[in-house]
Amino acid sequence: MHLTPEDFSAIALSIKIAITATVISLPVGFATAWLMVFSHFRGKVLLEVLINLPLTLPPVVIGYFLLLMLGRNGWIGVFLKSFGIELVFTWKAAVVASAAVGFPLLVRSIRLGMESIDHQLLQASRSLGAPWYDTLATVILPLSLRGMLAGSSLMFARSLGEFGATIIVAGNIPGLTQTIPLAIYDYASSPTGTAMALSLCIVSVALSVSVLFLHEVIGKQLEHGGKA
Amino acid sequence: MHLTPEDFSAIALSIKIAITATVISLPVGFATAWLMVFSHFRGKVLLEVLINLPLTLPPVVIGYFLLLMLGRNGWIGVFLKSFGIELVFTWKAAVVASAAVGFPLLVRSIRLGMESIDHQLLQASRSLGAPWYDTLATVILPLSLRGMLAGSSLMFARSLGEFGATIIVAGNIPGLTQTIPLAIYDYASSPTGTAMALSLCIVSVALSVSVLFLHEVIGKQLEHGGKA
Amino acid sequence: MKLCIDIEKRQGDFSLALNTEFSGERVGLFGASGSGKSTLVHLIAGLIKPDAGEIYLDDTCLFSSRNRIDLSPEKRRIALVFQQATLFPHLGVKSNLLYGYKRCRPAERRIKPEAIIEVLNLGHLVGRGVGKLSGGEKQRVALGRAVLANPRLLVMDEPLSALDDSLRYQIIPYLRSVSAEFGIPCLFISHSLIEMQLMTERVLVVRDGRLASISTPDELARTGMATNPRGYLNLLRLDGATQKDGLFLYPWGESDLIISEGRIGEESLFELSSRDIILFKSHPEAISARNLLECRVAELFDSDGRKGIVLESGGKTLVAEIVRPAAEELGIATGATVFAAIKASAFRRLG
Amino acid sequence: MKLCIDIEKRQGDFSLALNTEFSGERVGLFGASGSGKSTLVHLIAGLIKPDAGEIYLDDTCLFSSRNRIDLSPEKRRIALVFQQATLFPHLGVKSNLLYGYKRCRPAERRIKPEAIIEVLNLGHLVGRGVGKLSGGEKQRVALGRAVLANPRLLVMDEPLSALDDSLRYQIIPYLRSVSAEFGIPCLFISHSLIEMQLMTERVLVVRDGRLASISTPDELARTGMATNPRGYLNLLRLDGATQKDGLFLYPWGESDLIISEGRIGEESLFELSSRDIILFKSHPEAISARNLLECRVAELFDSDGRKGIVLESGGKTLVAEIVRPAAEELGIATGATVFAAIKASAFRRLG
Amino acid sequence: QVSISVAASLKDALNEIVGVYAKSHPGATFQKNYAASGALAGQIEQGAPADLFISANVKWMNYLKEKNLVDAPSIRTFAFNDLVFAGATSQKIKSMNDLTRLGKIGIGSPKSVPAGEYAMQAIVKSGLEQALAGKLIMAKDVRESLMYAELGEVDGSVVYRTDALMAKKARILFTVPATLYPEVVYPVALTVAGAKNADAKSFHAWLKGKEATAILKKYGFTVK
Ligand SMILES: Nc1ncnc2c1ncn2[C@@H]1O[C@H](COP(=O)(O)OP(=O)(O)OP(=O)(O)O)[C@@H](O)[C@H]1O
Ligand SMILES: Nc1ncnc2c1ncn2[C@@H]1O[C@H](COP(=O)(O)OP(=O)(O)OP(=O)(O)O)[C@@H](O)[C@H]1O
Ligand SMILES: [Mg+2]
Ligand SMILES: [Mg+2]
Repeated sequence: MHLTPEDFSAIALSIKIAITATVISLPVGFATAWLMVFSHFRGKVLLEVLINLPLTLPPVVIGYFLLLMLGRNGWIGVFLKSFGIELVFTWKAAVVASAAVGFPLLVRSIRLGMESIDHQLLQASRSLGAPWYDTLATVILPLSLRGMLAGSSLMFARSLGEFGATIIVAGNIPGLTQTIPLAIYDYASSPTGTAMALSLCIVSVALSVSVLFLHEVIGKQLEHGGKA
Repeated sequence: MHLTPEDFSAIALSIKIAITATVISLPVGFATAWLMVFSHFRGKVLLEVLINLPLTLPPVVIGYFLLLMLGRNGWIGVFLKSFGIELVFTWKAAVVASAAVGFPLLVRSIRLGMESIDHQLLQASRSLGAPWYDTLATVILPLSLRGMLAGSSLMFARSLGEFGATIIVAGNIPGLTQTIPLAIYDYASSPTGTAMALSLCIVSVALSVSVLFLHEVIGKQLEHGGKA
Repeated sequence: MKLCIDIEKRQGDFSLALNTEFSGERVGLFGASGSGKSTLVHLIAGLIKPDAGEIYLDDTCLFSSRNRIDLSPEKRRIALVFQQATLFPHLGVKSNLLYGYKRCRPAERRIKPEAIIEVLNLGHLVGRGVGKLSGGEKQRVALGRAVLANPRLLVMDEPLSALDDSLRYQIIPYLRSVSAEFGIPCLFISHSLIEMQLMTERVLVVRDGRLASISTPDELARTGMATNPRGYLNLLRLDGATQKDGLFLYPWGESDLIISEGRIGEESLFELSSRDIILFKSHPEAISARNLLECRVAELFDSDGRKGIVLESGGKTLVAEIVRPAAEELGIATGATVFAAIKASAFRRLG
Repeated sequence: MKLCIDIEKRQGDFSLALNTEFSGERVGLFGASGSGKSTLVHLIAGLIKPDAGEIYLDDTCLFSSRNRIDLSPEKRRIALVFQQATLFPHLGVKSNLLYGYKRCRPAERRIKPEAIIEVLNLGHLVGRGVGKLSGGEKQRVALGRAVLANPRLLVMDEPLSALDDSLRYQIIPYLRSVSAEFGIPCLFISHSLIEMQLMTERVLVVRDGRLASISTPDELARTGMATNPRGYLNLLRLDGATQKDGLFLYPWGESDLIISEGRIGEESLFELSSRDIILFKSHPEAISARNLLECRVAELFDSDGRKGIVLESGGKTLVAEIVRPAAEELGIATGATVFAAIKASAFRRLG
Repeated sequence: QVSISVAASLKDALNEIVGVYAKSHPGATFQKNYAASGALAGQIEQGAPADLFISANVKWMNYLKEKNLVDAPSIRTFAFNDLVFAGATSQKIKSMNDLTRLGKIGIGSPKSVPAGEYAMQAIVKSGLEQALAGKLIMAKDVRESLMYAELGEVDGSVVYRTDALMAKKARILFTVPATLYPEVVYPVALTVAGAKNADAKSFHAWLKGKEATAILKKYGFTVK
């Protein structure tokens, strides 16, 4: 197994993107799950549909949508441009793509955890003088940690494998936006590159396996912990 | 929104593939989840890694692996061929691709449900005279239904969006193996096809949304039911 | 505390409609399962919203559909203790205890953690995780947590039902002393007459979401004497014990009560079942029961085939219970003198 | 049933090592929390595996590390009732009841569902879902389910602990009648002396994973008389009642017992606390207690500062309890004659 | 710095060309982006940084031209390619008509892959449309089509000569007659942004030169 410097930069970039996407999505995912579980509002169905879109649509389509929105003429793109931020064709775009694709998985995991929180705990917290946001931070959040952990490990793994959406919004620029899957794609498209492609696959698998196990260990600790 | 007959056949095929993949994977997913939750054996870690592989690897790579295994010279392909079964470039290959990609999501959902089964129920069942397989069928299975439901809705949605692996093992043959995502890809590849691509996207989303809701309804019923 | 309630609430098939006003430091809420007790306190605490009406606690408007007021639960300062302890599983005993205290304005922090830890005997638990407590310890922590929030009203919804009998009576003294020592008004829900008697001064009886009556626990206990497995429970608050032959002598009325387990130098509360009193027309000789009290029959009442007899001695009263044939045979009538025999071990010390 | 056990088992810090042999139809397992009672029955039922040793039930080898035998739980035919009812939540009451029955070989189906539904009074529940049962009903269904598996041994691990007091005594008669009417040997675990007395003939006392002693429930009850809140419980199986003045007269020893709540024409079991008996040296006059029995002191025993007095009348015995000063004052000694006063309402009918 | 967006099929050739150019022009640095032509066009439309665009067909170049996203005067043909039939089959396949003897035949998906579109046109023109119906396996791109041939999943695939040359197992069995399909053209153009970038302009000009042409030929492209 021999990796070129370009491969190493793809690996580093993939990790960076997967971590960033996960870290950024966690609070949003938490908030979304909270909305879905604990509040009743009009348009909840719409939100549900929206969140699950990226699951159903081919990643390429998601990539196009993102490109349309974040691009030069897209409304988010124009908005960000006014702050001097350009996303398209940078690693940040890859983060957005990974986040979009992994988001439904993340929200689902967090929801499963939240749904099992005893409502009486929330009532107790409120009646002990905690405003809703306080309850959110001091009861719901800590009790959702396991779900968030499971969700973020799923999301991290999914990010590592994201190809279709990323190549469209972020491009396939070695050293800049070329992640492991894109590098694999490059290698695999020439018959001489299969061995190299395989090496990268192994790296990718090793990475996600270590994350899965790390999270399992943390999860076990959370279970046994329960602060003294 | 105007759909051609080819589009309709793509839609029908997608549904057929998603349903078949889900239905076939359910028992396997259940058995796998059961192994992971209730038994201790060597190589459990390996199984865990294997199951989660498709999550981490780019779908194209998975497609490539599947092609290598199922193809004319692949060991599974050769084995099946001796029974006169050819998978590659048929809709069945698309089923395999969808199943592989959705499997980790399915297993995870079922596991979450199984892990919450009270062990005393299993002990009760055994001590009442049920051999392990009887307990599996009459206690674990019915109590895992919710997780299986959630998992299969995830898997169904994921199947509807599967592109990368499917196009490699099944080809993109209109009327035969062209699913919705492949049709979308075809449309989107020409500058004039965007409107058509969009129509298919909407169909795809509508499909998965209805499945999500159907499952939510069944889930609610399961919860309130508890046979009389 | 003074509560003015005039509310309506529909929940599925069940409807609750109450219009009442009551005050008192320890008020009970009594009623069959499903009569709406929990619903009512959830409404008062702001955890569910009435369909219409008004709720006033002392002079504060908690809810008024007319004036569009709906104070959020954290602003009502009504602490709840539920049937299950509902401790925060991710926090330790100490953090659980202080949860409400930290959220209380410093000016309103009348009750200090040290005091509660002392009263509820939680000292040795403070360093633990909540998963490692027994049922009774959990409920004590939940109680401490509620009290430390320094609430204006403490609502206890069957706080003892999930506990077994021995734990229940271990905790009752804690409940009482919390309410008494810290002067927190309590609203106490229970199915148990005994708990009502021990815990409250005044009881709202609820039936099918409507107020059936406002009564006293004593009246309720008298009515229920025959059907209750332990009869009518006399509560005796005694002090000034002296010790003799390993037994305790407490002055009571015109004589002394002899009790197996007492405490020297502190006031104790004892419970004595009406069924543990045997009455004699004339003074018996050589009896194993340590107490033989000469009493006057102050009052007689009926409860479902049994006779309740209120015995009086030096201004103190005890309720004894006898079957009707015995009442006739002994010729018991108001004003008669009888001798009441009570074993020293019949008194149960509650705290 | 005859059980031969010689096993060792380590579980974390805890180790269990037992080597004993005992037989009996209703055997108790008594011991402090954490002493290894549940571990032991799990080992016997095959739900966990001993590290080494042998277990024989009657003549069947359930486990033998030497002969490499480890019968799977379903083949041992040992039914369990746990502290929580553990009913299958996805099945209705009926399917739960029949779960074990269906899995029992037709030849071994001695007990029929109809009989159990009758005995456990489950008729009106059969059509329901298990989510809609109260705690006591659940435990009755769990018991019925276990018995209908027609087991060789019925193991009950604190089947009553999760229930409140009134439910507990509602269920005990069911437990007894199941064991008696259907002749199923029982192994009964409890922390409660009273339950032991009511349920078993012989008790294994376990301490720290070791056998401390094999005793009878009566011995255990005598030793625990002073510390138990209800003293020593006398169990009286009475029959042949006649009714008079709304009370029931049961022949007992040389006289009659007068009891508030009895049944005409059927045998009933009553419980009477040792603390509900008051002793007189000479016959008192005009007493409210309906029973005044002339008895002989057959035996005296000590329990932690109290005197236990075994009263005998016509071959029947009752244990009364008095404080030591009373014993001295009354001059009670073996052979003496005393009068025992007992209120008609002091007897609790168990079933 | 020059950002180039290049059709994926030119990846190896362009990598070498850029390498040679960078050696003789030490100041120039390149940002290479290889993907499908349509994806690249979409990216350029949405403002992705690109100075030079090489498409695998005229369609996407025209699309950008209509939107005024490329510098129209700079559009010119970069290279030509031929369609060949390549496969690892042992049968003697010498012409289009021989294809009917085969089992499965790989082509690019006619709707989305230019090579597939050309292959389909050639099949139709030779009157084999009926005879080959049901034998055609549509791939996502030419490389995938070739991969099928390499793995033996199809008996052979209609692919570009340049791709076929890189194959290990599959051999070129015959060249599809040029009369059966339109000329395969790779147009190149500077984008509007690229037209203002001196480095890009000089690279665009240099691509016409001998060194670039030689490399293209080495990879099997034709340059006229
Ligand atoms: N969320 C709800 N939706 C519909 N009905 C409800 C809801 N919550 C409670 N109820 C019904 O309201 C009635 C009153 O319930 P509530 O819990 O107040 O009774 P309770 O007096 O506290 O009973 P218990 O003594 O058993 O606790 C019951 O009939 C119950 O079924
Ligand atoms: N799986 C386990 N791993 C380690 N230790 C265990 C395990 N299960 C039980 N123990 C320990 O074994 C000891 C005996 O437990 P067991 O449940 O048999 O006690 P018990 O007598 O049934 O107590 P209780 O009356 O509270 O039910 C305890 O100290 C317990 O902590
Ligand atoms: Mg309630
Ligand atoms: Mg136990």
